[in-house]
Amino acid sequence: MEPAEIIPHSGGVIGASWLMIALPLLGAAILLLGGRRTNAWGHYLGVLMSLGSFVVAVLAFLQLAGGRYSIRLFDFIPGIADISLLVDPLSISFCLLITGVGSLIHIYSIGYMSHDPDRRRFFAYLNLFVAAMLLLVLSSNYVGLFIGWEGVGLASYLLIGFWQFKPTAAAAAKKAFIVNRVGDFGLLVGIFLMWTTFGSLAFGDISGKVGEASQGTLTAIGLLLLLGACGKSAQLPLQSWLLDAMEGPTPVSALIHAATMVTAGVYLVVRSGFIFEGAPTAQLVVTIVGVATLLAGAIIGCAKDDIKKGLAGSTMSQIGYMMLGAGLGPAGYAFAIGHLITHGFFKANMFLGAGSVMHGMNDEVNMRKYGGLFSVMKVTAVTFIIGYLAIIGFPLLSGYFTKDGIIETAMHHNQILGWLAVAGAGLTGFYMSRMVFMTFFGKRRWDSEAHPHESPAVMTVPLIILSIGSIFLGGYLVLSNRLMLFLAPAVGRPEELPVFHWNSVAGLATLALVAVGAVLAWFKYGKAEVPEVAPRGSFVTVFARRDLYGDALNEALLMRPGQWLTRIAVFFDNRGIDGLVNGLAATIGGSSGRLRRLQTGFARTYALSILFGAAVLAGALLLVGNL
Amino acid sequence: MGETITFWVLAVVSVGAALGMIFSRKAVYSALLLGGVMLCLAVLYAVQEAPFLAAVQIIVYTGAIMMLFLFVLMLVGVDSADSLVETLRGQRVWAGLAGIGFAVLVILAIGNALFVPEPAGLAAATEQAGGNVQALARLVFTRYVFAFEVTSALLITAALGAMVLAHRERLEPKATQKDMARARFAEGDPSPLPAPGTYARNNAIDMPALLPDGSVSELSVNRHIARYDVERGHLPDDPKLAEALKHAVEEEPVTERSHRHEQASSQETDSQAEVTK
Amino acid sequence: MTTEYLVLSALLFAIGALGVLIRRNAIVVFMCVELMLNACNLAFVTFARMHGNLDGQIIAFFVMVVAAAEVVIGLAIIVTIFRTRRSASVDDANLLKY
Amino acid sequence: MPWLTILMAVPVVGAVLVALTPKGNDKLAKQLTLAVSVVVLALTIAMAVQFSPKGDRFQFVETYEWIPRFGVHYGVGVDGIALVLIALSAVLVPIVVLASWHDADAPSAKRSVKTYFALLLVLEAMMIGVFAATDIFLFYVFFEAMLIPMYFMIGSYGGAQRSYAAVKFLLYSLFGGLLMLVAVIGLYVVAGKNTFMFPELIGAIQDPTTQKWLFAGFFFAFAVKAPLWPFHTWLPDAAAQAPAGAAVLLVGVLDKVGTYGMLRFCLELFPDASKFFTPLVIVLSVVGIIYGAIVAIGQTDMKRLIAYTSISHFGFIALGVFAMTNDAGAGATLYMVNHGFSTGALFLIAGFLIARRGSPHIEDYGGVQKVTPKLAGVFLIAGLSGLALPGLSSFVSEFMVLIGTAERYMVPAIISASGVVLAAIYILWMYQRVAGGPTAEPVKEFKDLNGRELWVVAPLIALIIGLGFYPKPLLDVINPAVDHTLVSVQVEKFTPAIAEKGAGQ
Repeated sequence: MEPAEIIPHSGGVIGASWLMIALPLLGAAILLLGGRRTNAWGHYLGVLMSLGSFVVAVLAFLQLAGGRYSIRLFDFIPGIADISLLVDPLSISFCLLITGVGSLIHIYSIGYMSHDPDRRRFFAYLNLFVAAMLLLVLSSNYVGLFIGWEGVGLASYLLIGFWQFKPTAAAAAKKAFIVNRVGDFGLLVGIFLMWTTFGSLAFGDISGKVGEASQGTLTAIGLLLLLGACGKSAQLPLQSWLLDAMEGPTPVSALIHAATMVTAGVYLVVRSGFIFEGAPTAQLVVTIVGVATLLAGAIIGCAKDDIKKGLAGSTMSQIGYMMLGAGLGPAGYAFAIGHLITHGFFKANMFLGAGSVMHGMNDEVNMRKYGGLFSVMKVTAVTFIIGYLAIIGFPLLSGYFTKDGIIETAMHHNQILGWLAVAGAGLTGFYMSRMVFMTFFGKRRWDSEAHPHESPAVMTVPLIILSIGSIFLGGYLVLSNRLMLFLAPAVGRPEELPVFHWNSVAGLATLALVAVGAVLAWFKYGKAEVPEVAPRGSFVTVFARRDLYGDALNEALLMRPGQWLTRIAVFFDNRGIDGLVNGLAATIGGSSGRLRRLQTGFARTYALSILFGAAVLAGALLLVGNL
Repeated sequence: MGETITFWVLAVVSVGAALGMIFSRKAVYSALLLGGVMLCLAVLYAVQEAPFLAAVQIIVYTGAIMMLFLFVLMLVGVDSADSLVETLRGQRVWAGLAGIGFAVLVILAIGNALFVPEPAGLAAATEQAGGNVQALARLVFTRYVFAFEVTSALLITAALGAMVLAHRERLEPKATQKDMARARFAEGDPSPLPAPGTYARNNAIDMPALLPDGSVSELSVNRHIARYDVERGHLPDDPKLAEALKHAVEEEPVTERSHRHEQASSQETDSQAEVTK
Repeated sequence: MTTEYLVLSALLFAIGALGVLIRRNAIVVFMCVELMLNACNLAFVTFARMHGNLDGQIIAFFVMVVAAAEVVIGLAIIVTIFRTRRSASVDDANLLKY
Repeated sequence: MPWLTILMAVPVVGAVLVALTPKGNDKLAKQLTLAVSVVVLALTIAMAVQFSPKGDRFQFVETYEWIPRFGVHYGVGVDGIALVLIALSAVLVPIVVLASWHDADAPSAKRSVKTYFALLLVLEAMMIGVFAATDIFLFYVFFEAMLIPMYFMIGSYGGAQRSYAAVKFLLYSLFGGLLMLVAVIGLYVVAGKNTFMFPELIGAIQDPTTQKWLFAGFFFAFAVKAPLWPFHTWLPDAAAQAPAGAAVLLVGVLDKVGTYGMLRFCLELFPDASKFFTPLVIVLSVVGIIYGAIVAIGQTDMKRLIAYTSISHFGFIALGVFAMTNDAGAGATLYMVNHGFSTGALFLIAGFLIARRGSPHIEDYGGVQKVTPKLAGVFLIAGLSGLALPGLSSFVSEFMVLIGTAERYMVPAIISASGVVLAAIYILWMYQRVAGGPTAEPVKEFKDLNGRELWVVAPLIALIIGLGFYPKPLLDVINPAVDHTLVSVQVEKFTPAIAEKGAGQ
């Protein structure tokens, strides 16, 4: 079924949906410009603005009823693009996720950042992020999307580097931005190609004309968009920034680097479905990238002792699943988006849980220094375990439905991809169990000065809400294809609606593998003693611990040659071009220095040359006269 | 016919004088030979219907300018003969080449030019005004009046310039008679120089004086006369006197009096220098 | 007839120029310059006669005036230099170089 | 009302008054300069309001004979392109005056304080004149005369290497300018219309060979001025040695004369030659974009780094001019304005940092963000504008240039687009080293922005953000002018690969 037509719209809540962007933007502006005066109440304003956006999003969702509406705001670049919004089921799903989870994380941050002198600035950046992310998903053309795309990149940069005084944080922020820019380059060139091909950058216009474009062009555009998506969503080969990004405060990791921003790549691929559907090659590459990343992320997750980095690896892996789903066409879109939403809940849940643990453990992140925390922080532990069960696909919890949907669809599409995805699920079972056992169970391996305690209610309440979502949301969205039908006007749907089977081969295999993984983890990290210092480990462990040598590869292939290139260029500029110019000047100066020796100071020598000149002139006159 | 003879005679004389001028060692000879050339040219002007210019040539050039030259020669020193050894490498050869080349080329050019066989003559031009001087005057005060006025400015400027250039700035106040007397007594020899021939055995001006104690005063002999005597061997028989004369010649450059004065002033400057230190 | 005058003028001019080049005594050099000016004057006078036009004589007259002014200044300069450097050689005044 | 003449006369009169202020009363001179520059700004705004984009091409035209013998006129008038550049100058000068309040007080300065400010006003008059001139000879006169005040500003108030930098700047520019003079005279002679008025000379040269030679003369001058790779080496020296305010005007406005000249004179007077040389210019521009960015990454001196980023940006502008599409041309013009604001802000803020630390070397800083959050914040915003972050003004222009270039030349557009990655590296690495990490000992004594400095950066930041989201007012003025230019050049309009017929379906 084809997507529905887009209808210009101006009234009602939908017409006022720009408020969703404007409110947090206003909040950010007030907090940044207001300075210290707003220190006292700045965080409340931030939460309020985010909640306001959420309310608008809910109202718009209620009014939407499966329609697609465009709202023109103002002319941006005459002739090329305007700033206008597209409110449709796809964008509104994202809006709800962003503002909903975002608001919870805002609330959580009040507690988490309470001791930071710069809390106001933190909330300003969070608000800025929410505004940019909403612009990204709401924009009705690629230019607006790109503005939001870079806006979230900026917010991510600011928040990863929130503690600029930590050199690692400053470096991680820069790295994130630069790696993202590589992806942005792809997106930008993709936009150029779309402009020269279709003469428009609006989703509606392009999807209308896509049938006339050649498949080669569409494949090129698709691959370029995929490059952009890889950058933002930390997919191979642009994954290396995400693990470093954990330098940021934990709520940031939860909101930006787990629930929302990193899923923008999935959004882009789904939103540009009309391009990918015309380019099977590009689609295939999307699925391959997805599968490769889901495995890579899972492997990295298995070896990390830093709880946040472990979760980051898991995020990579889960986004790999979404990417895989997004590459499977209309059948996969709904599951990809569904997994995206449920992942937003349970991963945010777990990140905030990790933050809560760190909050109680003096910001210790090494899981080898945890152990036996269950009894000390019960709420955190229970909510974290609910998130854990959701992500490994424990039957009837959220992840079970959405991830299984993706695996099933992949299996239909291509057996190899399907089985690799199943293997990834098994790995998930292992590393997530490892995390839970190392953190909450086993012996207490705390540092002497650690006094773990439960976090305040302002932090635990969001955890509880998120964990409720982690339990029920998946089933609600997937059973009876609710999400698929809801999204259909925006992204289309397969002719034949999928039916959920609990006893399919893939599903059972997944469950079995997950169980094996969990049991293995129990034997290694639950039952056995966990050494406080990480053992050297096998080659594979080291490989995983080093992020599959991603950084080393980047350094060897890009950074070092880049440094050399820079040095050569600077040398060339100073010695080559400038040397040429200065050399020319020196040559002229030198020869003038020698030439001026002709000026001996003897008047008679000068007189001689004058007379010679006169003689030559006389001769010349004679010659001319004779001619 | 008369003109031709005049021309050839004067031409030969003037070229000869000019060559003599540039090759004579002594500047005074050069000046006199130049004067000769100018006189020849004056005559040639007269021959060529330019009586006014001939007069001006004699009055201004030979009369005024040449006199200035001679004055300056006297100031600078007549006796300093110019060494004719060339110091700049190749200057003479190249100068000769260039000079001859130039002359040949210009003469060739003149020979090449097409001139009317017979000069037009100035009769027509002067007749109307009633004479050469009147005709020139008419031109000077009509067509060339501006240039003429500018010339006057030039002359005034030149006169002023010469004054400024020749003027020597006085660095210290002019010595009064009192100062001079004081300086003389400060030197410790207030008496005038002894006159030649005092206590002499004969009254010749070239005999050194004898001081009351019987010693010979070298100061009493004019060094030019002494030199004359030494060069010609007219030395007195008394070896003591002869020795004094020779001595006077050897100490030629400065007279005793100026020598003394210089010493005094140098001491003065030394003490000044010490003060400033 | 006039051609001979012009040739004489050229010869005198060349001799003057030669003198400027080979003599070192500034006063003699200056005299040679005067000789060159005189040679020019002769040419002017000759041209005046040749063309039946008094302008040549006027120019010669002006040349004389300028020469007079020039001599005054030139000699004053020579005297000034001599006063400070005790030399009238043009080769000694060679500080303005390089 | 002779708007443009008044605009030029006011700063000149102001300069005379400033020069006549009593010695020792520097404050009066500064206040007077500020007042004059604000008056000029007000007048410019008043003029801009009356400009109608849909009206005649050149407006506020004044033409008087200057040297009738050669058909030289005092001819001034503005179209949209010139108008926005004049506005840029008028906005930047008061900001620069305020920013360089203490620049000329330094004991190393060779000339008096009031001279500096008088020179600044003279420079303003010339900047307005050079953009307003519609007579090519008059343009040339302003083009060269602008060098004089700038030469003295660098040479008398600059850093340690100022003499070298000032002479290098002067020689480069003069050399280019003289070649242009030859071409100007050549144009006059070959056109044979006995006039230097630009509108009358459009299309006067038809012979392709002549066009190429004259184009080369003009283009070389503009390429040096802009500066385009490889004629750029004077810029880092001059910009690094100039006092911050002068550097802003140098890079922000003076160099724009080069790209402005390409757009106005090279393209319209010699359309065929322009098309002939387009591949060469595009290669130079693309090389400049990448090369400038790479060399910028390797710099250790903040001002030099910013200067190299400008070389990269000028590559974008030249690319936009010679892509000869409406989008790229308008983008390039907008880029000229935006670059003035963003690089101006960067230079000024770098100047504030240097004034506090006394060193332009990046390694002497560290942890500035912790001590002076406002200063670091504006530094970051200006830097982000330099890397063309969407939502800030440079993005719009860079995007338009690239998309306009892509309309005709896809490969150069793609290569140039990789400049966005390099831009992120040079700006953020500099910011990381200056603002991030542990606070360096001398940095701990830094004071945050004071009132004067806030007044300097606030308008720039406001303009950067405002134009980043709503560039339409400027584009509405620029677009007709660029369209007009391209009509003279006779290039085909861009049509997408899939024609419009699909739009309705």
